[in-house]
Amino acid sequence: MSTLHTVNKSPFERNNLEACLGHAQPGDAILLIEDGVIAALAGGSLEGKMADAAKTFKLFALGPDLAARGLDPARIVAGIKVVDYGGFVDLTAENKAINAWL
Amino acid sequence: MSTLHTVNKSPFERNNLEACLGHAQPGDAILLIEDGVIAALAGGSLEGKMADAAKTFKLFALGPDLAARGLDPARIVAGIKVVDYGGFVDLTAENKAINAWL
Amino acid sequence: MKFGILVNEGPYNHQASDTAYQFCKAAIEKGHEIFRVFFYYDGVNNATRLGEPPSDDRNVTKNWAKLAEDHKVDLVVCVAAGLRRGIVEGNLAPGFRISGLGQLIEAGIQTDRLVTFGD
Amino acid sequence: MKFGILVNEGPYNHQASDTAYQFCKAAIEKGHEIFRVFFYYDGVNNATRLGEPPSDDRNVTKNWAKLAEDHKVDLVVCVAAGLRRGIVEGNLAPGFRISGLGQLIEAGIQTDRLVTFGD
Amino acid sequence: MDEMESGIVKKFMFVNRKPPHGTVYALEVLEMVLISAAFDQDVHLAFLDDGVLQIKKGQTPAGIGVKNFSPTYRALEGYDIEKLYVEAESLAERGLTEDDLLVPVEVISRADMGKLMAEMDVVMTA
Amino acid sequence: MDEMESGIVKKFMFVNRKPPHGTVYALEVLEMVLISAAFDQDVHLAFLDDGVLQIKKGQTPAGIGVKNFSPTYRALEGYDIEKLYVEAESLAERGLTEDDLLVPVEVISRADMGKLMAEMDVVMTA
Repeated sequence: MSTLHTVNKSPFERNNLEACLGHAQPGDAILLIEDGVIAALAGGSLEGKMADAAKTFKLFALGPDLAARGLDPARIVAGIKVVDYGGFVDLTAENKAINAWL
Repeated sequence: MSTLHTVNKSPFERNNLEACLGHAQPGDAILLIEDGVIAALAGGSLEGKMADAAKTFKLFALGPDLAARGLDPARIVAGIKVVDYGGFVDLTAENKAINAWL
Repeated sequence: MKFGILVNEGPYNHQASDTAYQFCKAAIEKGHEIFRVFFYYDGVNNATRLGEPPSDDRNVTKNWAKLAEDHKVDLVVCVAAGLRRGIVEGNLAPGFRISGLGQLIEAGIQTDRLVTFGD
Repeated sequence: MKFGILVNEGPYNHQASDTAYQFCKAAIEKGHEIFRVFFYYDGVNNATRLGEPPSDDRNVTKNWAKLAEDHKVDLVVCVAAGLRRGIVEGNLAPGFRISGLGQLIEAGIQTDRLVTFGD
Repeated sequence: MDEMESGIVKKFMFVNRKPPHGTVYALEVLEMVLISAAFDQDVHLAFLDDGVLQIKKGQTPAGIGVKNFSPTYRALEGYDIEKLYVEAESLAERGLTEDDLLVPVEVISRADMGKLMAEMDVVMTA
Repeated sequence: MDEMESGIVKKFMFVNRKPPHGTVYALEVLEMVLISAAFDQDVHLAFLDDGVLQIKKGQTPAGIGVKNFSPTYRALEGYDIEKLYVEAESLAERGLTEDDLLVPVEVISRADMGKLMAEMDVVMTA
């Protein structure tokens, strides 16, 4: 059974997402929360990296955190699915363990 | 008159040092403190970058922070000078302003 | 499903406590059980009863206290981390209790999922 | 030379307050003046008198209080940031006082150097 | 207040490098900036790295249960705080443009931001 | 304690990615690890990224005014906590080798660390 990884920091500021991508197993779910949703921004320097990651992992971003930061769900990297807190709960239930990349 | 920049986080974890190097002016002083002293480690993947930086800036590392982390002053990148808290104070006095890259 | 929650950071300075709270609310709405919320590191600072945030902002401590009251959620503050930082019985908010780190390990053992919120 | 000091983080969780304290001690030893230490953001948590760290570790709050006593250093806690986080007159440690953010701006104007310690 | 009549005018810069909402820094720096207005100093605000997101349009933090303080940036002009600088490279790296920002700013290069910082007397960062 | 006799044995992993002393996490994770020993669980410690510095030899924090807790890692064996894993790439990036570490560990590749993490029931990070 797969793992849910959470990433709560911007990949521009910290190495959390990088560390997560370096250790998650193919098919694992990665949920971007809090400042982590900045990684979902389309049109920036990380878009290629995120689009690649979407081929190996199931990528999610927390909708309320996108909205808080004024980030339009229509302007995020293709392949990242937006979920709400209920969807976050479902992801924790569907996966065996949760690895928070702090 | 030049600026003293302080960097207190590891360059492996955060972008503080990178941001500092991207904005400091030639001849400015950069002091590595707290977890920032990890940038001074010789023999690792950042040695080339730090050796380059030493050509443009005056680089310092806080000795007590190196000692706390078991980092041998004999094993740090050439061109980085080790100072104690008194040396830190002197650097703030010798420079016009202090820019803490938090 | 039975959840354990670990909150690593204090209120306001980091979003961790807010996200943990929203997660707990959503889990309860979906019929899950929050077995325990454990406050560790600066997370113990969520339990002070002396905080008074501006009236137009949320009150993180009171949010937790209300969740505890409405849904019988066990809010546990680490005694050692609290003592270090000045969170003790004397300033503990209603709804929280102080206990040892064993309560966190127990939550890891007894729950189906442990979810951590931090910096 | 006259120094102003800004401490952005609370005790123990971050080294900021320890480094600021060591800096102040060294500056005073060199004959400089510490005009004011201002505690903002989670830095206000340095001023709780309720903290009791393990006896084999340093007591950050008492370190500051002793510095204030020995060298007449003005330790100011931001009233708004303190209220948000539960640092108020009732749990304020000796040596600290509560005042407004203007005291920080004033320190920036009146001192030769302002040095910030944070996360 | 004495300090408000000191006659000293320094170049202050508030450096914003962190995104809003994930941490309190953006909000509490803003409170600091508003207070600084009372002291008649030469105040500069710099937005770089993830700090550019502090002035992103359309912030709606109701869903995370947090107060929306972003409209306050629009009020800065009323306090005569009008020197807002945004780093061009930081916008581009995040796929943003000046149109995404909720206040009028001067967009400058990283090199020019470095030069501007070098002119300051007091630099406040969080 | 009831919980110590639950009969359930889970795979716990304490993930250490942050350097010591700059923040409290290394110390307070260690306190957590020591308590976990009383619960007869299958405990794993992972040191990766800057976390490898937590078990660097020769730590002398007296000069920064902070307690030296690094000898405690040597005491873990006495609590039957013997599964310590260190990531090879993290050591190399920092110019360190296994000789720099103050306790016996198993050095494994990043790929193997990822696989090991995937086997865990409970992952604790700070």
